[in-house]
Amino acid sequence: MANNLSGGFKAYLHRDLLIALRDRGDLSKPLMFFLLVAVMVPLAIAPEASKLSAIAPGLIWILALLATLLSIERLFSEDYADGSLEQLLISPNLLMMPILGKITAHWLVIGLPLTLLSPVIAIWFSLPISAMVPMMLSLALGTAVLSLIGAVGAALTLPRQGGVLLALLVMPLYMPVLIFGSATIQAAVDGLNWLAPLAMLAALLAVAIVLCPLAISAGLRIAKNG
Amino acid sequence: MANNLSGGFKAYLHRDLLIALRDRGDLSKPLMFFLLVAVMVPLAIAPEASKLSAIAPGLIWILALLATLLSIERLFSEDYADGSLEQLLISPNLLMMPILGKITAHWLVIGLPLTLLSPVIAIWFSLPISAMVPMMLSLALGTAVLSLIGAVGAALTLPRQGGVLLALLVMPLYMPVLIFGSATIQAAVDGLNWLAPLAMLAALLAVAIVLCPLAISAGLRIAKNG
Amino acid sequence: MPTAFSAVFWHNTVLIFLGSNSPLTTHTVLKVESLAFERNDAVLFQPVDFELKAGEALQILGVNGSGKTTLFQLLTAILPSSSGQISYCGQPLSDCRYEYLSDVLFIGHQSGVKAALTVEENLRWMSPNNTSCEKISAALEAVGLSEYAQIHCANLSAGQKRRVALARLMTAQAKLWLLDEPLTSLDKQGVELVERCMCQHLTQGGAILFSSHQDLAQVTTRNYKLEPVVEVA
Amino acid sequence: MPTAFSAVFWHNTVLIFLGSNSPLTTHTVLKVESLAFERNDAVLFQPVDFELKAGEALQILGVNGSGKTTLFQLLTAILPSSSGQISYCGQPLSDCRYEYLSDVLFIGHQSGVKAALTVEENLRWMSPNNTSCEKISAALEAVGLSEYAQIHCANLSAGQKRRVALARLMTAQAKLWLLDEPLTSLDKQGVELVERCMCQHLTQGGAILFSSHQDLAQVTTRNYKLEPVVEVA
Amino acid sequence: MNFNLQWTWFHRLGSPRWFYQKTQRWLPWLAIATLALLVTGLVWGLAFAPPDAKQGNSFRIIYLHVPASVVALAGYYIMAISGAVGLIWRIKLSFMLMRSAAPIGAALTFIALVTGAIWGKPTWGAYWVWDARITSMLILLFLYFGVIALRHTYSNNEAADKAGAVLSLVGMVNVPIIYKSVDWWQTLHQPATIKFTGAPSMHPDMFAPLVVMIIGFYSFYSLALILFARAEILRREYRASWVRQLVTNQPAEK
Ligand code: HEM
Ligand SMILES: Nc1ncnc2c1ncn2[C@@H]1O[C@H](COP(=O)(O)OP(=O)(O)OP(=O)(O)O)[C@@H](O)[C@H]1O
Ligand SMILES: Nc1ncnc2c1ncn2[C@@H]1O[C@H](COP(=O)(O)OP(=O)(O)OP(=O)(O)O)[C@@H](O)[C@H]1O
Ligand SMILES: [Mg+2]
Ligand SMILES: [Mg+2]
Repeated sequence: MANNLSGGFKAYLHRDLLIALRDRGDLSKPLMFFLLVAVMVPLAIAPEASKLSAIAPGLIWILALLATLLSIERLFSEDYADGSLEQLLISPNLLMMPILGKITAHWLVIGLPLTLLSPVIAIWFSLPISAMVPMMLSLALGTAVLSLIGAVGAALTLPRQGGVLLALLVMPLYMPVLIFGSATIQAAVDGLNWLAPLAMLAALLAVAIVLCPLAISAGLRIAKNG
Repeated sequence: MANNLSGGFKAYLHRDLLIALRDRGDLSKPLMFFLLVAVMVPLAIAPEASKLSAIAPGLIWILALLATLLSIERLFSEDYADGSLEQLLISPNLLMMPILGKITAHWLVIGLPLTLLSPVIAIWFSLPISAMVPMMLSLALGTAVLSLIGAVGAALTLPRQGGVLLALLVMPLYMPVLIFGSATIQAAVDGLNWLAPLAMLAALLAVAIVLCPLAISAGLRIAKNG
Repeated sequence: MPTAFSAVFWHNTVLIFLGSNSPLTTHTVLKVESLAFERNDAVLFQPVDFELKAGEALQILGVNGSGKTTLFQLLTAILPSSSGQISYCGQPLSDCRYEYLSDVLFIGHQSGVKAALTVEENLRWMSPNNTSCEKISAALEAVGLSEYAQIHCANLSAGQKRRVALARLMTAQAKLWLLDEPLTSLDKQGVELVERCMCQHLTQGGAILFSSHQDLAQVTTRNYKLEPVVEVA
Repeated sequence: MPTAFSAVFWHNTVLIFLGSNSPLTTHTVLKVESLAFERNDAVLFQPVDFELKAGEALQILGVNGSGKTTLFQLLTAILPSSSGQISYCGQPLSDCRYEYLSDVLFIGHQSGVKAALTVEENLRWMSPNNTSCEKISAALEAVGLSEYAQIHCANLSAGQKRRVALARLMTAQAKLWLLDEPLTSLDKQGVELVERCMCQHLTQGGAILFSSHQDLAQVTTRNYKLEPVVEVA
Repeated sequence: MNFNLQWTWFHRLGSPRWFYQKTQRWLPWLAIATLALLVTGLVWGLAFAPPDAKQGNSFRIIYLHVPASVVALAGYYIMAISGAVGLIWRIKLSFMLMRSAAPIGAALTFIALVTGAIWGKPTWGAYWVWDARITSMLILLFLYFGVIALRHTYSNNEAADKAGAVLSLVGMVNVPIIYKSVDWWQTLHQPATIKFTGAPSMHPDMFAPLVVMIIGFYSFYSLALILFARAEILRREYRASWVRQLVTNQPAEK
């Protein structure tokens, strides 16, 4: 029984990864998006290196945020439409476990590749090499928080399938991640102590891992009754 | 018969507006998104007025682009899922007419409100008052082009329901709009002639109105066979 | 119930009379000649040949996956056929596409009901432009949804949603009905209702092509079975 | 056909024998007492009371919109009930939620089939963890999809999709089956197949609660009709 | 049962009918108090308080700005807590209070932003400055908007209530985090070119009317909340016999 209660994590992680890999492009898409927006920014804003590197820390974080937001919408909406959400809700596990499995899969498909890709953008925007490690650490932690918070919004907006409403709900909650995330990179660029904001991100992640699954399971049940 | 061939525009325009108005919040949501992202930028990037107003023209355009992108995804995907796309495809009209109706509805719900709201953001980012009129004109024309091009992407990605793939397809096509749009505002800020880039936007719109519906109707048929 | 039955019986009698004794009044509405469809170079069913006359209801039979839905999509030109010919009232489809489409009512597996609109708005939207309010509410009454007229379709049960789509049978002005499993999710009264509608349409000189896994013996004039392609090893 | 029929006949005979003559072996699996559900303060159906014993198949009847699907969602605790009590093997549901859920197999209107996965992956995913490969391919064989094992479910016909979901009947290890209109989109062989599965489950001491607008007289032990609430003006 | 006996007061408290009838009696008094406080505060503040040494008379907008800001912030907690009470004890009334609190809170936040911006022009020379407190106030406005927008997503009242409650609870956890992070963000960068010139140590003659105004705004808030909640009760309980009698003005049957 105990086994059963904690179960479902691996099963859902595996299934969602399989689905993401199935349309083979899926893994490369968030990366492409990340890169594309990164290309558009110098086009829209004057491309002087000094200007770009000044806004780079913030920009990288805004991009990460948008990539998460664009993709999190489908976390539950497909399951809702094809009926497999009902199966999730009646699985004899603690509801949190499958949910965390799905979120982990989302992070592996979106957050992790973004993190690994970020050095390219850093070079593009002439960020100093010394800022690479803090940048990647902050992205790894921060995108996980973004996935968790985004999933709350995705669950609550299920009956209408997100889009801009999801963005509206989730964006204000994303603020702290954005601030601490870009502060980490900025501090590293300025040669200040970047461990403090990074620790804040880690703290946010800890809080989110505990609280978000609760809100999500409540949200999913409510949405079925919507 | 002639009447029939050109028909469908009004019917679909009306229906889609009705659906958008149905959840009463829907009209305000894209605006909220626009405003929210505008809030996040100063949070992520240093909030000094001088820095902000330097990047403002480009930023406003990137925001408009993202708001369109987030919402265009649902232009056909819901119709596809509930079967009303089949009904659209077999309506005894020129396929373009219903399609243009749907796109016009999208622009009225997203592009137009964004245009009307943009002065708020301009004040936030301390843009000069003299740039207001060119900014609003460029947004009005440009968002229409964005809706048209976005609809092509939405049609082509139908069986897989967009998300990041849609962004990937559409972003490169958005480049010219972005460039001429932000150039219009920048020229107005710098006191240069902003009519030239604005005229380019108008030309883009004319081309898009002619070509995009063709691409969309082809795309929709292909998607049904996907 | 007895009324419904006698109505059906009477309609069918008229139908048989018209159909068999006065060939002049019944012209061929739809003619399909060796129609075939390939996906990824695999042929789906054996070439289809049939003729549908005014006043006839032809049932398409076939096991799950035999290609009934695909056939309907070929007939509405949603999918392009690989070979063969479809003609409407004697003209090939490509020559009279818009006339044909304005004479066709198609209800597929997914019924095209918009979840965000109310029942009434949906029916109005899916009916011809000039449909009067009385006709719409009569149709809703007939499918048993008059109480639900102002309810959003997202909040309907499966069968109620199907009934919204089927209310079109009463507002449409199409000669040719293409119905892909119209009876899905319907309860017994719903099935009877559809049968009644179909009979009436036939007596008015309409033609019906439909697929169903249930028998609609009272309505069906003929049936056509889709056969799988036998692979030659 | 004759084989299938005699099998069904035999099973039912055994069932009647077990059900009526040896009350000791059949215990109550599911007991529902004055269960009610409200949405926006409107009561949906008259309070539901029934008992389901091992070896019994109870058919829920009711017109479109009477609340059958809602009842299934109450019984799986997807929706919260407004009043009344559900108990499983004598215990209230709230006390044995996880035991109950691990004994239940629920197939709803939407079958939970993932379009992006292949038929085989879907079945594996929806079956218990320890299901052997042989069992999975036997189940696919039984529902007639062995040729489609590697096909993505997005490319299946409506009936084939339903068959993927129904293949779970052969791999699941649940005592209680809750089937909401299992026969939707199925052709005649499909319906027979489901009947056979259900009979077998009953003879093995399982219990079935299902809804359908079609008659499954060979399987159904009893039925329960959902009645609308009559408003007191 | 014993449990029930002990908790009857609690359930009575949660009964919309009880609330509707009780507040009927409070309403006039509350309205009078609100009006008296607001008029006193405004007249005192606008006409009699001494002008500010640096800002002259433009500072007088403080008598709208500060009360609106303070009550807008408190309003979020009132909304979230009534949502939580509704979720935990399944009390319909507290969901109704939550629903009513959202638009009022949003309106007050909006007033705070607008008065602040108007004040900003003479003091900072710009309508808007990216200051920590101002920014977090803007985010608060969006949190309110989220709760309002979510409600239209659900057709089922109960589901809409619960979803709104979950969202406002998530928001409640986040409000301090947002506030802290924004505050911190401000100190990390070099300070903005134009400084936020609040006057924490105020002359008592200026301060007293401010206190009156804050109390006045709180009582205005309560008044508005009760009125909104009463309208919500009528809308939601329209099937209940007591509401029908009330609306059709028939005498109660029993
Ligand atoms: C849109 C712009 C503004 C916003 C959003 C805003 C927001 C706020 C908020 C939320 C509070 C209450 C803080 C608390 O409860 O502790 C407050 C208080 C106050 N604000 Fe503003 N404010 C704005 C502009 C201004 C301006 C331009 C001034 C004057 C220069 C100003 C002066 C004050 C003062 C004096 C207080 C009370 C002192 C205190 O509690 O610390 N505000 N404001
Ligand atoms: N999400 C929802 N919100 C509000 N009302 C709903 C919702 N879903 C269903 N209903 C209503 O509840 C009633 C029962 O619906 P339900 O789906 O349980 O019926 P059913 O018996 O399964 O019907 P069918 O035979 O058509 O499947 C219907 O009147 C329907 O309008
Ligand atoms: N989009 C698609 N891509 C590839 N193959 C498809 C697609 N849609 C259907 N098929 C295949 O085409 C065949 C016919 O499907 P179709 O939906 O026409 O069957 P059907 O006769 O309507 O079956 P049912 O009775 O189940 O509705 C099936 O074998 C199916 O696997
Ligand atoms: Mg089919
Ligand atoms: Mg149902």
